[in-house]
This record gives sequence, C-alpha cells and structure tokens, in this order.
Amino acid sequence: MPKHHVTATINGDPVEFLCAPEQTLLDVLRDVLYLTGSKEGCGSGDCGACSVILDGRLVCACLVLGVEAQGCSVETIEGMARGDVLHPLQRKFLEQAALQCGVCTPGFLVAAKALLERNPQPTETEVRYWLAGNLCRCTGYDKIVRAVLDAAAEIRES
Amino acid sequence: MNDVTMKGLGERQFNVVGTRPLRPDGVDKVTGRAKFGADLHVPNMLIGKVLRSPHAHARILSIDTSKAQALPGVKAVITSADLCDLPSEFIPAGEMMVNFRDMTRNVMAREKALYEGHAVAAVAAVSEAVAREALELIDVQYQVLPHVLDVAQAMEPNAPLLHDNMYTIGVEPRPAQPSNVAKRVEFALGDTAAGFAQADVVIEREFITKPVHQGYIEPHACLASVSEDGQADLWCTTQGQFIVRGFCAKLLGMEVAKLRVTASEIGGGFGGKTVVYLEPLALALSRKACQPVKMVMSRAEVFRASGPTSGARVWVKIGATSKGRITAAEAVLKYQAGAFQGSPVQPGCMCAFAPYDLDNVRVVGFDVVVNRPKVAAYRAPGGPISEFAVESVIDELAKRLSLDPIEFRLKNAAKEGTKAAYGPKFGPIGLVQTLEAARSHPHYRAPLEANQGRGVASGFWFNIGGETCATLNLGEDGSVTLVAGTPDIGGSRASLAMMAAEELGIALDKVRPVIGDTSALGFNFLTGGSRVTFSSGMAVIEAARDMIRRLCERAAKVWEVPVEDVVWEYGHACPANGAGGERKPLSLADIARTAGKTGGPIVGNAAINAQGAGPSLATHVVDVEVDPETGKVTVLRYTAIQDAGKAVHPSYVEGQMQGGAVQGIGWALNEEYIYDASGRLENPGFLDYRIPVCSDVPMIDTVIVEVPNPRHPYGVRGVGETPIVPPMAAIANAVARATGIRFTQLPMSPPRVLEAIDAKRAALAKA
Amino acid sequence: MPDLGKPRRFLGGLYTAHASVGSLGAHLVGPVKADRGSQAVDERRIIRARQPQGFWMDYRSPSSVQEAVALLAAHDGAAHVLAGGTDLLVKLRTGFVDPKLVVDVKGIPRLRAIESDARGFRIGAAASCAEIGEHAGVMAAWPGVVEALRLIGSTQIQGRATLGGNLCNASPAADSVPALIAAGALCQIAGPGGEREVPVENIVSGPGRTSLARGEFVVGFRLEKPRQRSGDAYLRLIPRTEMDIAVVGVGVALTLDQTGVCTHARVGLGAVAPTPLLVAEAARALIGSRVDDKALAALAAATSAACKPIDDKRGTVAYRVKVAGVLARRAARIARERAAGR
Amino acid sequence: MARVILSGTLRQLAGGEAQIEVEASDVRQLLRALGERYPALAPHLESGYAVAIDGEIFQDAWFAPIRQDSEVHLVPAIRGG
Repeated sequence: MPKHHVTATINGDPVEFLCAPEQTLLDVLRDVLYLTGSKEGCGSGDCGACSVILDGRLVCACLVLGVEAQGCSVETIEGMARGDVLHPLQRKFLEQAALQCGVCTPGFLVAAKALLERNPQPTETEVRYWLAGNLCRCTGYDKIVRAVLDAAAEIRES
Repeated sequence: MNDVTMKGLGERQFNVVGTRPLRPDGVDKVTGRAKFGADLHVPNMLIGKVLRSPHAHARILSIDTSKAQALPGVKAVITSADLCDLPSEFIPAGEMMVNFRDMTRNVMAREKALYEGHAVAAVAAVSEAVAREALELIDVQYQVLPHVLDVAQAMEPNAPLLHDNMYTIGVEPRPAQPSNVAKRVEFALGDTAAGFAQADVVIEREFITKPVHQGYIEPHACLASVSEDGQADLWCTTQGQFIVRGFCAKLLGMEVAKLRVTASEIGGGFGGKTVVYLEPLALALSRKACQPVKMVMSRAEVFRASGPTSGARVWVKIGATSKGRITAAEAVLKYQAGAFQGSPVQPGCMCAFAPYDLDNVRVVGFDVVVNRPKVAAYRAPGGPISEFAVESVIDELAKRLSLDPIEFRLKNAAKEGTKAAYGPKFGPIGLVQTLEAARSHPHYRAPLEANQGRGVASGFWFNIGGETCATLNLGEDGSVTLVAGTPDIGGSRASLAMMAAEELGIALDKVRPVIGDTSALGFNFLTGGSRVTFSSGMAVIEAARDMIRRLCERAAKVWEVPVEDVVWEYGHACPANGAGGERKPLSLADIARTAGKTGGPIVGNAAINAQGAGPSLATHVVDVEVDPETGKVTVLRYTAIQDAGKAVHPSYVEGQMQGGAVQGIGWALNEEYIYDASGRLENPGFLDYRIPVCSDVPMIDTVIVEVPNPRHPYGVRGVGETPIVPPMAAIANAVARATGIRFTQLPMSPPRVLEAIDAKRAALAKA
Repeated sequence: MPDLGKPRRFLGGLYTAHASVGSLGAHLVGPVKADRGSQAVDERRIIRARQPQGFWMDYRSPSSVQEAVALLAAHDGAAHVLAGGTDLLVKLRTGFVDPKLVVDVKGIPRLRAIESDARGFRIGAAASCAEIGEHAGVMAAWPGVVEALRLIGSTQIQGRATLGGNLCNASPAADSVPALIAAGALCQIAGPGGEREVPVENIVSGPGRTSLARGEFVVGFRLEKPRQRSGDAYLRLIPRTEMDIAVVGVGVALTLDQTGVCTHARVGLGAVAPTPLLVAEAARALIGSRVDDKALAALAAATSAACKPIDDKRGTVAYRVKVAGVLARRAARIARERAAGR
Repeated sequence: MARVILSGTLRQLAGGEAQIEVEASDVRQLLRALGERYPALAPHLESGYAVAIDGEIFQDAWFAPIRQDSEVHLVPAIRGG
C-alpha cells in the first residue's frame, strides 16, 4: 500500500508530507516534520499533551490520522509565538510559574489558546473544565489556572 | 492566597534570593523548543521495542529469537544473555540500596518472569513497525507459576515463593526457610507497655493502601549510541545522569568513563526516574547493531513495568492521657516491594511518628516481595503510607479526647531538641510554626455546611544532601556560565542561578545555568530526596566563593597590591578599607578583560558531599463534601503550610506544595493499581488510573513558613517531598468528620465510601 | 506443550467500553474489542500488530453515501468506518482491529450537517460533539442530549467525537446513547439495500456488537421537535469530574400537561447492562404523576430494578444498581424543571 | 568516650547492646571500632547507615568530627525520591 501524499497548512505555512495510512498526525508532526513540541503522554487521548488546533478545533493529534490532515490547517505550539513576541498565555505561564517539568505545557498552552479564542472571559470553573483533558502532575493546576485567567484579562484589556 | 511568613529568619538580607524572577529555561518550555527524552532524532537511528511477560509469575524455559533475527529490517535482538549477571551487592540509589543482581534481572528477566510486563527480550529495527513485528516472532516458552499480589498472603508460610534464596534479614537466628519477607526492621524507644499502661485512651487500627504510580506525564525514553570501539553516548530522561551512567556501566560491563550520559529535559519523575529500565537495553542493542537505538515506553508499559510505590498494610496503636499527652505508640508496617526486595519500609518506619515528641515508641517493618513491578521511589518514599495511618489515629484520638486536632498535635509536637523516634535529636524544625499558622489561617475558622467536613494532618520528611559538584565559568565579557549536575525537574536552574547571582553580587541575567552531562562535572548524586536546592545550592555558593577568591587575586595583581587589600563587594573587587588608594572597583567584566594577562581563565569550582540537610514539616487543612447518595468526595478548599527553611524562589516552593497536595488528593480518592485474578494489571492507562484532573481540585492555598536550616548558608531546606505526606490523612480526617465514618483503606473511591455510608445507615436502622 | 506465552487478547471488564467515538462500526462483529477503557490490552498483546508501514491498511475518504456503501460492500467486513476516530485510532494502536480499509465518512457533506425544520432536527452521524453542542437550536430543544455529548471525553475528544461513533462503538457506557434513547431519537442507516430508520435503542445488540447488517452504516439521527412543556436531562456518575467512563448514566425526557402532570416520559440507562437500555417501567413510574417525591421514589426503584450490571474496575454491581436509581431521580427533577420552564 | 546508641536491627547484631562507649574522634574511627568490637555489625556499617552526631545526620562522611561527649546514633541512610 503506497504512502499517501498529504498537503496541509501547519502554523500558517504550506507543508507536504508522505505518511502511511495508520500514522497519526502526532507521528507525522514529531517523526516526519520534527515538530516535537507536541508530546505523546498516552497515545489514547487521555492526557492532552499532544493538543493541536485542527481547522479551528482543539483535538489530540494522537487521535487523528496524518491523512485526515489533507487540506486542513494545523496549529501547534511551535506556531504560538509571533517571531520573538510570546503569546500572552506563554508570557503569563512564565510569570506565574505555571510550569515545573514543562512536558504538559505545550498542550496546556494550545488548549488554553483555543479556549480564549472562544470565550475571552472564562470563569475559573470554565477554565478548569475546558482543561480537564490536559493532565499535569507537577503543579496541582493552581498556577496554570491563574495564568490562563490572567492572560484572558490582559487580552481583553489590550 | 499565597503568603510568606518569616519566622526567625537569619540576619542576612538577600537581594536575589526570595524574589520571583522568570526561570531561565522557561521560554524553551513554553515554545515547544525544550528537548525531552523522546524528542531527539539522529541519523541512522533504529527503534527499539521490548517483549514483556504476559504472566505474573513464570519460569522462562526457553527463548527462541531466530525468526525475529531473520526478519528484514531487524538489526539486533537481545535477551538477558546480553547483559552481565552480577553478584548480590547493595549500593545506594534513589530511594535506598539497590542490588545489581536484582537490577540486571529487573531490566531483563533471567530465570523467571516475576510480574506481568517484566521484560524478557528486546529488538532494534529500522522502524517501529518492523520492531513490533519482530517481537511477535520471538518464541518464549514459559512454565506458568502460581503468583501472589497481596502482602499478607505473600507472608504466609505456603505462599508462592518469588526467590528461593531469600532468607529474611534482621531476624535472629536466621530463618531456616526462605520466604518472601526480605527484611525485618525495628525502631524502638522507651517502654511502650509501660506507656500504654499510663494511657486513658488507646486507639488501634489497621490501614490498607494500594500501590500508586508517580504518574509523570513523560514516559521513559532514551537514545543510545555505542560505537565500534566501545565508546558510548546515552541521552535519556532521568533524575540522575550520573546514576544512570553507573548502573548502565555495571550492567553492560563498561568502564564508566567510556559512557557519557546526557540528561534530557525531564517530564516529571517524582522518584520514578531514579532507576534504569530502557537505558541498558538500548545500549546493549546499540552495541550489537552498531547504530543509534531509540526506545520509548508506551503509557501501558510505564504502568506495567516501571516502579510504583508500595501498597501496604499498616497497623497503628497510640495511647494518650485524658490531658492529651501521648504516652506510647506502636506500629507494624508491611510494605510491598514488588518483584525484588527494597520497599521504602525503613524510611516508612522512621517517619511514622517523627512529627511527635514521644518517650515510648516501637515500630516494626517488613519488606515483602510480591508479583508486581519492583517499586521505585515516589516522593518521600514510605512516609505517606505510615503517616497516613498515624495521622488518622491521631485525629481519632483528638476527637475521642474532645481536643481540637491542632491543639492535640501542638501538645505533642516535635521541636528543636526533641529526640526523634528513630534516635537522634532534631535541630531547629518548623512543625509548631506550621500548626500555629494553620490554626490562625482564616480557612481553619471558615463555616461548613451539611455533609462537609474539615480535616487536618501534619507530615514529615528527612531531606538529604549528598555528593554534588558545580562549576562557574567566567566569560570574556564578565558573564557567568553555571554548570550543575542535577537534572532540573521543577525550576532548579532558576534557584541555582539566583544563589550564584546572590553570592557573586551580580544581576541574575548575567548567569546562564545549564545542566551538564556526565563528562562536564564530577559525580553528582541524583535529583531526589529534595536535595537539589539544598545540595547543588550549597555547591553553587561554594563555587561562587571559590571564584570570588580568584577574582580578588586577579584584582590584586592588576592593582599590584597584596590580595589582603582586596575585598569583594556588590559584584566588584574593591580596595579593602582604604588600602590600595583611590582605585576604581573592578567588575567581573573588568577582571575578565585582563584574565589572560593575569593568569588565564577564571573559574569557580565546588565538589562536596553536602551534609546537614534539614527536615521539612508541613500541616495541611482540607474541606471536603461527601455526597451521601453516591459516596463521591469533593475537595472544596485546601491549604498547605510548610517550613521551607528559606524559600529561594517562593513561586516554585509553592508549586511543590501545590503539586504534592494534588498528588495526595489522587492517592486519597481514586488512584490504585487494579489487578485481575491472573495477576494482570487492568488499568494501565490514564483513563482508569485516575490522577486528578484540573476540574477535580480547587486552588491550593499555600503558606510558606521559614525556620532557617543552620547548616545551609542561606537557611535552605528541601521542600519537594513533604507536601505529599499529609494529604491522605487530612482528607480521611475530613471525610470522617463529614460522615462520622473512619476510612482505613485507600483510595476512598465512591463505591467504597457509599458502601460504608449504607452500612452505617443499616446499623443505625437496626438500633 | 507449555504455554508459549504468545500474546493473547483479553477483555477488561466484560461491559467496559467507551465513552467516546470512532468507528461507526459497520462491522464490529465478535467480542467487544478495544476501548479506551480496556487499554489493559496494549502493544505487547498485539497479534501481528502493525505490519511494516504502508503494507496493510488503506484509507479512503468518499464524498457520497453511495460511494461509502460501495467501498464497505466491496471489502466485505474488512473495512472500518472512520468518523471521529477517538475509539478507532486507539483500537488500531492497540491492535484490536486490523482493517484492510478505513473509510473516512467526514468528507460526506450530509454526514457533517446539522439541519432543523418544523419536525425537528437531523444531525449527521459524523458531526462532532463540539459542533452539535454549539448548535443553538439543538441546545434549546434537547439540553439533556447536549449535556450528554458534552460529557464524552475531554474538550479535545469532543472536537472529534461523533454521535454515530458513540452509538456504533456499541459500548454499554456510551454517554450520548441513554440521552438519545430518552429523547426518542431515530437512527438513519444507509446500506446496499437503501436507507432505513431505526430507534436508537435497537442498534446496540451487545458489548461491541450492533444490529447493523453487512455494508450498512449510520448516516444520521433524527430528533423530533420537543412537545410543549417537555424537558430532558442526562446525569452520569464517574469517580472524577471529567475524563472517566460512566459507571452509571441515566437520561430522562418527560412532558407535562398544563396542570404539571407528566403525560409522556422515556428513561434511558447506560453502563448497567450489556447494552444501553430503554426502561419502560421507569417511565411508567412518572407518567400520570406530578413527578413528586413519591413518583421519583418509584422511578428510582424501577430504574434500579432494570439494572443487570457486573463488578468491574469501575464499579460494583451493588453500587451501580443503587446509584442508577439516585441519578434517575436527580435527572427527572432537572427534566421536570426544564419542562415546567416552557 | 562518645556514647553510641544502637536501635532495632543493629542492636540485635550487637548482641542486644543499646548503648556503647567508643573512643573515636571521627566517624571512620568510630565505625572501625564498632566493627572490631561487633564483627556482625561490620558489613552493615559499610553501607546503608548514616551517623547522627549530636542530632545532625552525616551520610558517607568518614571525617565528620566526634567530640568526647558526643551522642552518636546509627540510623539507616535516607535517599528519597
């Protein structure tokens, strides 16, 4: 069975790649395109470390086939900062010490970005439930939630 | 609400220490640039995979790898025959002594597979797909043996025997028969019989806890490259690159100097990455294939084949007078070690009553092997289990005596000069301060509603020091590179750079901290035991003082004055009290500029064995609500209070307290290993091994108490482990007050809680 | 001959299965296979898991129902329908399924559409739960159905998961199914013999098994416009607040008359039997009542009586039986408030 | 003479002695003296035990000083996670 030729837009750039039908989008990002910012924590959609935005929807890249990305737009953590300007969420995560080991951080940032694009003024509860699919074992979530609420406030003001 | 209350802080005024700067490795971690264990790709790289035992206990009759070897694309296949068999020899690691005879058998089963998931063979192939295919072609013949999972059953005389050469250590005379009990330990103080005789109230209970996993989000991963001449490089996610080097060199029969280990960024460890699993296999495969080999565990492999912490049975008996003074305390701890000896029962025994000032104590512990993965360290190894039991009984005693649980603890709290139950006297410790801070915290007075309860518990952990190196290199422009040898698992590059800047008197952004590989520094013990900010911090401060000494020498040469006439102030070499005339102070940049002419490059080094780690004590307060119809427990409010000695970067100290508290909430309410009748793990994934999610928990308020550790130049204590000690008892105590039911088994999952509530209802109905 | 230690498949709890969605499961035959709940089965147990890449499974993305039917028919059971993929990809990874062909139906416009008319709503089988949850009309008419699909997995899962997959994965614990059953949803099925409509409760025939014939697949669902003074609700019990598989799930839909008497009710029950259940006895306990405490008690008893659960890693028989009644009572109260509100 | 206090397992190995007087000015001398007096103890003293001198714990520190009136406890070495 030949590999499929897939054309997609990744972080705004046109990208072409070959992938086997059973390769996941996460396999493709990490092992074909070397975009290793998306992490594999479980491979079953339970940890959110591979969160990416696919055509405007937050998804787990481990639960999407590479071939399904044909013609789609994919946003990953690598595309979050604009040049040397960090996204407000990235800056707030740093200021609030919202990461310890940092392996879940890309997934949280991508998921939080998707939230704020839909809901610029989330309550603490809305943030917690939206991020329930992103596991963090280091922080106890406290500083992550604070950073997201902070970033939301800053984005609203600007 | 996070506040820092200073208690008896030393006179030293800090400029950098105690502030909250951005961590130096932060940008890489919010942009996806940081390279973790599985993020490295190199040319000509093979993928390695492990074949694992489907049986909990089986003799390996034969392994035929010929079909796998023959599969196109397969470059190497290994079994235990490719690793050194080693004699029984205990050496320190992570949580306690490790035995290389056991370690080589744990990374690759030899005579027997001792747990489901136990590695029996491994392959390296051109792709993951080919490697998986090859695993299916390896023919292993097993003779399935009866297995044992429960610690009590394993201790019975006719239990299935894991190791027929295991004779219990610590029992005189030496037992005539082998057993699954590896070791018996005992700690005693005073006369408990006499103590109980003086007690007005005695409470005695048995507790059961299940094995729980550290649950780090990053699975084990490594990339090994062994060249034809035997020189090797290993990239891996670990808490200790030097420990990995030592273990792997031993298991592969290599010279330590031939193996360079680089610690990747590490995606959580909590003790679970203080041992080796894939690393020696990847090296053995690479040595055979003469190509780089990358290995990454699946999440299911992590749960099945890496070390959780012990499940246990703990019996506790405590007696107290009606006035609330504890007169005697006893405990018997039976800890699962997994397939090989080495449970954390010893520290469990030592921690059990450590928070209290007791005259009569007796603790006995048993280290018991069962057909489960060999346990690894998990945050304060052993402590949370025994202290859960003790703090539960303490709470019940307080209730029985109609005393406020904080008052009761204050009446018995250990303080400076108290003789610890395990022997020595304590130096300055902060338990009393944490209890007082808890009592005066608004949380402790907040009203509660129906079906809600408030629980309190305290916790103790020793903390350690150990062998540590650090180097500071002065750049030509006066900037400084800091090289440390302890992987940064939660912000230690920030705290170490802060201590270097503090000591040198320069701006933090002039210091670039990096974690060196094993060729960059002398030996460093691992990141564990809450030792990094203490030990590496101590080494960094010594290295800074060493560099300052050299800087002053160079300044003296520049000025052509005796070195005595130069002092280091505010990041500059200055003329000592008027001596040396009207000379302009020299900055690091000034001195660096002429370093070549005054004697060459300027470095500061420290190679120490850090002693004098100070114990850290904590008190946690939690409110829960219990749904009486479903048994579901909800954590409503949580406050963690802990003595940090000196919080170098308070945000990351709070982070340790918050993270430990939430791990404890998971341990208390939902986390457990569930095995089926055949000894196979039923929940090896994050779907059914239920660690807390964001919506499960409230904000975790923190109060940092600072009782300086006199043995650290800045008063630092370790803080990382203690936070996981109090939560289980604090929550059980809260549930007890909400329901009137004392839960002695973890986790307090909805079915278990509802069953107890219904049983109580039925009993009341009868009466 | 001693046990060769060949990797073997085995099931987690017999009824364990899974809350999110993937294969529309046209040919899920045989015992229940992968589910995110029984990851107990992992790489180690895979029989010829992944052949060298590119040698086994093909992927096609048809643009019409006819094309899809033809592809499925041509592969005679060796093809799997891919919708959200949140189950199917896990099954592929863990080797529970090894199809020759995966047919991605998301490229068929009709399967992604959410349409409403005077009669009610038509929801494409491959519309994502997130899309459905954002549809104001569906949200207003069937809040219980929406709250059910908003419980499926995480935000990320809901970005992919579909009603068709959640149904055809044929898990007893699927969150959306009891709510759809309570709502009286009809399932639209296309196949070689044309299209047919079947009540949702008639689709799942056992753990991992559906009543769909070879070559058939689910193309959509029909939900009636609710009658006046109607309301529905779905509640489930899980150990955490999110991310777990339902230990018990209950959907209740009811209609009141002007005087507040219940004239119509349906109760759907999940995770307490080999299939999701429509519990007529439970509905009868409500009909003719004012949904008062007495009726709610009868509802709880009837609901518990209908349970035929097992003990597994997620709950005990006794726990499931008791909590089913509790949740039924709580869900009926919410449905009553919603009904009274319009 | 420093007072050395043994507990639990070590006490058993030292024939039940709870307290021993030892002439030693540092940890190495102390361990040597103990090993000579109680051969059963020797192997255990080599690794796995830390020495608490007047309350302060030393691990693997041969040359930590011991005063004439010091109270010394042998406690299991702690590693931690």
